[in-house]
Amino acid sequence: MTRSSKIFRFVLKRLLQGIPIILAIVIINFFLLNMADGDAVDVLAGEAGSATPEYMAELRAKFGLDQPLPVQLFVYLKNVVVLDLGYSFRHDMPVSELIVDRFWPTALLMVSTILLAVGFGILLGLLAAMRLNTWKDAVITVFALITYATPLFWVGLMMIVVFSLNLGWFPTSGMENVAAFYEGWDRVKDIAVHLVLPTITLSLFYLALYTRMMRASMLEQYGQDYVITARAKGLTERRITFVHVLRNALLPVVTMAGVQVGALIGGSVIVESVFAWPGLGMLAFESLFARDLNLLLGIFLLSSVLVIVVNLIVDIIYSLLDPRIEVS
Amino acid sequence: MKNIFKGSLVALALILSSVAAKAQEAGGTLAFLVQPEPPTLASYVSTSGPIGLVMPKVYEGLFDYDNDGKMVPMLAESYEMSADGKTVTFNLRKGVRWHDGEPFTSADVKFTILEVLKKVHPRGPNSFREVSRIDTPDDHTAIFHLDNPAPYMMRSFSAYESPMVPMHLLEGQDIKSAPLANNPVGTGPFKFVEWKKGQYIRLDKNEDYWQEGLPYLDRIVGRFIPDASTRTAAMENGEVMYAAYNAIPNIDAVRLKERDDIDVTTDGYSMINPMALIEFNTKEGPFVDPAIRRAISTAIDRRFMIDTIFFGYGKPATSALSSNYKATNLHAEMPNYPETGDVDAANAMLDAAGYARDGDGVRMRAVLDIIPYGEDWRRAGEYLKQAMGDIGIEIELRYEDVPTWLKRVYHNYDFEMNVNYFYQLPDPVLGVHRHYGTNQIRQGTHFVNSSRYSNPELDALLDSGSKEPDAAKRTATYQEIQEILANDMPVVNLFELEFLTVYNTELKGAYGSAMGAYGSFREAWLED
Amino acid sequence: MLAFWHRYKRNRSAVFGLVVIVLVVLMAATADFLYPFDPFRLAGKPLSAPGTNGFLLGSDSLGRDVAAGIVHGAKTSLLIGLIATLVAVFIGILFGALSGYYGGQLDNMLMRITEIFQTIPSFIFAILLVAILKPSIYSVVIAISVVSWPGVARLVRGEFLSLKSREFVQACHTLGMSDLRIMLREILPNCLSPIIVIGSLMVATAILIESGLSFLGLGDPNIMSWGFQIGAGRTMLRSAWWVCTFPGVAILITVLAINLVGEGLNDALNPRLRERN
Amino acid sequence: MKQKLLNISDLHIELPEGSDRQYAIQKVDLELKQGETLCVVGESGSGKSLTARAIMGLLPEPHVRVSNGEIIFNGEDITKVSYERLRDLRGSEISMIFQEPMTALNPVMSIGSQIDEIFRYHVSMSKAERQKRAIELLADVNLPNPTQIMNAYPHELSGGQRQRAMIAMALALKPQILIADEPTTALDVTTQAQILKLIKDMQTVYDTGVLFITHDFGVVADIADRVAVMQHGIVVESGTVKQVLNNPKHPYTKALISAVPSLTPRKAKTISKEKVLEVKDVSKTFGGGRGLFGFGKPSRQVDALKNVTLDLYNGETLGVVGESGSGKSTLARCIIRLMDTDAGAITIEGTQINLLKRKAMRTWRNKIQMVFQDPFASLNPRIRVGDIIAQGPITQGVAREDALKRARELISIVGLDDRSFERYPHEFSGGQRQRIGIARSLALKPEILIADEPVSALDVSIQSQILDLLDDIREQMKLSMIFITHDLRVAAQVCDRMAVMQYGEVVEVGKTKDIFANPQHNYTIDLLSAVPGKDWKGISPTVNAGKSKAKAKPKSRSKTS
Repeated sequence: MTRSSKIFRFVLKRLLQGIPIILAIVIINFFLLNMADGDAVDVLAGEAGSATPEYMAELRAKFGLDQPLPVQLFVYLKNVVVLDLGYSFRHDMPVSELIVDRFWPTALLMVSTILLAVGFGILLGLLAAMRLNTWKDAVITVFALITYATPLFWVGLMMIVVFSLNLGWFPTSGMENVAAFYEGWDRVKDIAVHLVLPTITLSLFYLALYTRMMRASMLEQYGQDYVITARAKGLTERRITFVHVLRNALLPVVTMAGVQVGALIGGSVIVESVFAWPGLGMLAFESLFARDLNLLLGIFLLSSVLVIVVNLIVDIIYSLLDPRIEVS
Repeated sequence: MKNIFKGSLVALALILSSVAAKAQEAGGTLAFLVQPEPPTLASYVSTSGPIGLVMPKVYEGLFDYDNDGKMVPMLAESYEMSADGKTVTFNLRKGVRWHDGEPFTSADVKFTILEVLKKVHPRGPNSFREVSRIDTPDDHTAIFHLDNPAPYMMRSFSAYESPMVPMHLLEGQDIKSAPLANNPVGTGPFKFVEWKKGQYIRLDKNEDYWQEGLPYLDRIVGRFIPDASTRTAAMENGEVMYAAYNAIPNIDAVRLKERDDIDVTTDGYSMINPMALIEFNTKEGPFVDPAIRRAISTAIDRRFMIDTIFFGYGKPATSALSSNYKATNLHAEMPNYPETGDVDAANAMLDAAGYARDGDGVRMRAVLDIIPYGEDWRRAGEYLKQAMGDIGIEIELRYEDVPTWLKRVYHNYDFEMNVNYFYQLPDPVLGVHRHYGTNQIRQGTHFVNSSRYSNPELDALLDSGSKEPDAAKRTATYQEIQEILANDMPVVNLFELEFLTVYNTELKGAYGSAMGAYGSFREAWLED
Repeated sequence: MLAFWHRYKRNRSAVFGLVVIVLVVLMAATADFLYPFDPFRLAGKPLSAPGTNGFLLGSDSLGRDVAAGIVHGAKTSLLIGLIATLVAVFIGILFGALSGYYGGQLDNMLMRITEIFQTIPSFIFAILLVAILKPSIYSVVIAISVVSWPGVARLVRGEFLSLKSREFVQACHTLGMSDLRIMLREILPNCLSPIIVIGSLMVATAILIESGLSFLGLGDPNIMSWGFQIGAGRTMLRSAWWVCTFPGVAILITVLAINLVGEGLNDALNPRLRERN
Repeated sequence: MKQKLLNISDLHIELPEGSDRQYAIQKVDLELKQGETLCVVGESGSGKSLTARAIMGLLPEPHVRVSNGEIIFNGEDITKVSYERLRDLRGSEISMIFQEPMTALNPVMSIGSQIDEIFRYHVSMSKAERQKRAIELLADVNLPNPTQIMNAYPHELSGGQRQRAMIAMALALKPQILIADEPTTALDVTTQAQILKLIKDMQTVYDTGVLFITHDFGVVADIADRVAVMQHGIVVESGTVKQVLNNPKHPYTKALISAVPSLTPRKAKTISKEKVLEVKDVSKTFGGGRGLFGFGKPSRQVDALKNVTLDLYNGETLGVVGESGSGKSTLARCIIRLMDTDAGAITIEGTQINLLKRKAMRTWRNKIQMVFQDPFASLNPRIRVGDIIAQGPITQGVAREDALKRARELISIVGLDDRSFERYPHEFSGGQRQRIGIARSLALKPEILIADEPVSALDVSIQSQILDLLDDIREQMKLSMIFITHDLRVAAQVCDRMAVMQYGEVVEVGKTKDIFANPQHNYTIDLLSAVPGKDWKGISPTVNAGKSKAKAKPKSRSKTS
């Protein structure tokens, strides 16, 4: 079997194995949401101002909320099988459209955050490990801890105050300049500018994790026998650090990055809220309080798929980094 | 009465045309805050606040109302009312077209009132309940036939309350789920372009607007920013220029007011008349006895709540009705509403009623539900907990999400007391009766008589209040109503909210309507 | 124990962290003595700046004493962190131990369940749980535990997997010891160090999650906590910075200290890294 | 006259404050000439490895550092040269190989690139040249298929191959000195013999001076020209190999040498005819199942035991000898029911215990007990020694006081201080811990004792004490014992009979004396001939391994389908 077909089979297998997990997540959340008091119709009617019980009953029938739970679940799952995520009660449009619309901002924020957090985390961890027990190490360690321990919304707001209001470098919020409606490259640039503050805010939180992990991982690898071998071979410390130790030290960090993706989707709620970033987290938050069952289940479904896919990618990257691990 | 209305209409039309003739600066995009993001854009199905911020720019009503409450002709140029008040003839504006090019006719009016508003609008069935038939002798005349006189109906023709919708896009469909909801086609100064969920709604100038030269703005964008502090920052940064309905928290509004480029107004809410209040469960639980409810009303320092929670914006309630009804002589000050609270009197009332304190100084324990519409109400709940603690009522606060709370209060009646606020609207029939009438005990319907207070004497008074055409008699009726309510207190009114509109001073011409932010913005323009 | 302390105190920042935590705990323990009144009491002029009107750290919009809130809130925040962690660690040990010890189908099943909980976006899931269970200190604790245990389960499983093949465990089998006894008495004590380390860090995370939930308005409205103070003060950060900055700093310092202690414990309990720290 | 390469004089290495002693090594004088092999011998903690590292400048500074003395290499004092110069020397003039080639090689780099680095950092050669040279090197160290091995990763090679690759790397630039730090300790005895030969061969080719660190006097006897014996950081004796091995002066050296078990089998006891344990046609297969969560591919199947048949007679010590992977430990674990057998019968007193359910097996635990290999891993670090020993009887239902009383007795029987009772395992040395392990296994008064490599983790002087102890106990308690070992010297000293295992099969069984004198199976012959130092402290001249070619059929080869 060639390597690529091996990877293909591995991917296929893992995706198949993800299906029961995703189903379980959908079912758990379905029942949890139905345990909650009130439904989408209550919210819609409450927002509309006033609605008669007859009207609400009519709405329930329209949404299928008058059916017994197992029937509702069955209908939902049946639709999911053909990739139909149903209709959002609240937004009055197909869930898949809504989710796809909000997926790209989420993906953008996620990818940029991970790149920044992992990149800087690795860099800082590396630096701290190389300058072990010096003031640089101490500063990096304390910096990482402080960014981790400071409440996210506070960091976000301070970012806005400093970089938007005082310095005027970045817009306060949103994803696009709504006065201009740029197109083409200007739009890309515009979105990039809007992306800066939320990305920095969110990655500061995760930065700590990667920094500490990278530092510990580097230290552990420095203590391995192969480092002594490398020294005994007369290699420079530079080569030992960047070629021998770094690659080995990256392995746990890569794993961690995969694990974090799930947390990131949910963890971005606060940042999305502060920066009015139109991501899935905020959508999930709103749909929860609107009891928009289909939409929320759709989001859980998509993010679970996302987590599984990202973990898969991480595993493949891992297998490329570590010859001991074979995908199969 | 008919003549007064007609005369003022002509005068206003003159003023309007002169305003329009003035050379304003045309062009530019106005970004304003829409908080929260609306669930849909079907303003003919939902009166949800954020829909009201957006849709009056797209749909129009027959009339608008200026800051003095006077009617301003919009899709109707004028109207005549018969002497018995049972026939109203509207003369519709000619040459108005929907955004898709179809002409606007009396058939649209008839369809909108009878098939849409009377059937699926939350308040329409009430506003137009007396309308039994509408005749359309020609395309530009609509004659409303009423079973009884309905003076309050004439206050309900704004674009927000009663938007005129295109018959040709709704007829024969299920109105609640018709695609028009999210692709609105109106007659208004702005056309709907796009709704980016989680980001903004974009409206572009209607080039074919019926009034020559309007609107001034090229574009209006309603932005959604979930976090209050960020909204303030966006305002400060000039990224948005207009924020109504307390989208900017009062504490920030007070601060921003000091800036040269930002101003704050309480205008534009006179048709809303919001009232903060506590609803009690009068059927079961600790608050069945009106004496306790009176004592609670007496103990509360309304001034403190206004000053600390809303930073001075608001008026202490002095009766069951808003003091804004003074304009129509319906409001009367009542006892048991001391402005700064009277704890001693309240304690005396409870002592007299026989509620003794136990060893911990507690007379009774209760759960206070809080309306889940933001931090201010949590603060209100926290204050009330302390205030009621002072008169020996130990409170546990309960803060649940919207659906849970709605279900608990209006469906299950599983509550003891509930902090809430109601829009009293321009007339008590529209906004106040729903709170007290026996016929308003409608399980499962939101924002009606959840106290389940039932008093035949009051029911009779409410009924005559809604039908009485004579102003003096109406005043007397409502005097009596307020006396009964001040004594029974099924609902303790706390204070009249004053919503704030924070705006950038570059934005001009957006403040002439009594509808305020629910107005059309057709005359709004930006100064460089 | 003494040797452990000796190793621990070599890490100066860990000692600093410990001192801070002891102070916070002391503060929480003496809250009723320092500020004998209800922290929700309207104690004076609203929005007094720190140091004015007799408020050490200022007062909030209703005139509540921020310092009193911090002192009383310490108790809540620490308790939430501690109890949520204990529950999560308990569930994690249960799953991880059974999984690692027995392996096979049981392991397969339990790890699938763990995977499910790791795949669900955790913060949203926590929000969902609190919303469904109604905001209260209990639901917050439950939500935090439910989203935190999978990490412990994986750790414990790994430890059990490696320890169960150790010779001393095999020796117990040859003595005819029961599985329960081997798990509880022989294996568990030997994986306590990593559990303590991960647990200490989870306390910090739990405090952060609590503040995040409170920020979104999902805290318990009847109990003073740092998260509550932040939630109540966040809209006035620009006008009255002290209302939510001080509780924020309290969280910062506590989380920081717990992390330092966690790292100190790690160094002291994990002799492999001892030499380099 | 060979040139003097290295001259170490008055070397002191200081340990960090708070250590149990101030100097790791002190007053060490050593010298090494071209083409010569100097063996530094000592037990663990003697400072021999640190000495080697000091020569490479590889001490974990600043905690551990050279505080006095000099290391002169070609006129240069290595302790004083600049870091740059030191780096120049490493790998090109002085190179080093280590005990565990698995961890000494970078797991994520291919063998080729790890060799390539040496060239890149020391000489300027084109890429193709470097490649060619590396392949040549791999061929030189007798690695099969060098081109393929260039692209292989360490985990894809066997232990012996890895060590060959390490040697190739170390000899890449024809260094003047090769430091070998226990390079064969982790290897099987046959592989060890090959690696030792390889080092010797390479040394002849390149005329390298080899500093060979080892604890094994057998190895010393085979390869050393000169020997230095270290104890507690001091060189207690040095001289030519003949002088030191055959005529040791220092009492420590004498003790060490006398502790090395002789290859001459001891006198066998008369063996009873009564079988206490019968193992018949036992098979065990590993793998074949799926990995965790069914994610992995079906793992490779390994036949760990193939139709093993053995009997244990009352009162005898049966040795089970073999290299790693031979299945000897699996056999032990199957007998004591730590593992389930796939087929066959293990019978004690007429009961087939390999079929008993866990609960039913519990009562049989009294009969059969085990002593484990690793004294550090076999005692729970969180439990007091007294409790560790008493655990068994308590589990079997003995009253706690009685069990503790018995534990105290056992502690004195195995030669430990009474105060040990309250202590934790980490307060003891390896030998003492092994005594505790023995006490634990005796607490149930077993009739059969399985000892799984009980001395292989111990220093040689401790080894002999533990072996003596086991012997005493066996006598005293009338035990029958299965003794698993890879070390033929040990087997010779303790076993009455022995079984030789290879690839899960018993290839030869017989009286120890007979097997040593006249091995039948080729593998046995190989094993015997690979024992290091057999010419020095070897088997009496009767043995001439390699001569007898007759291949004995393993007993009971009746293969079930």
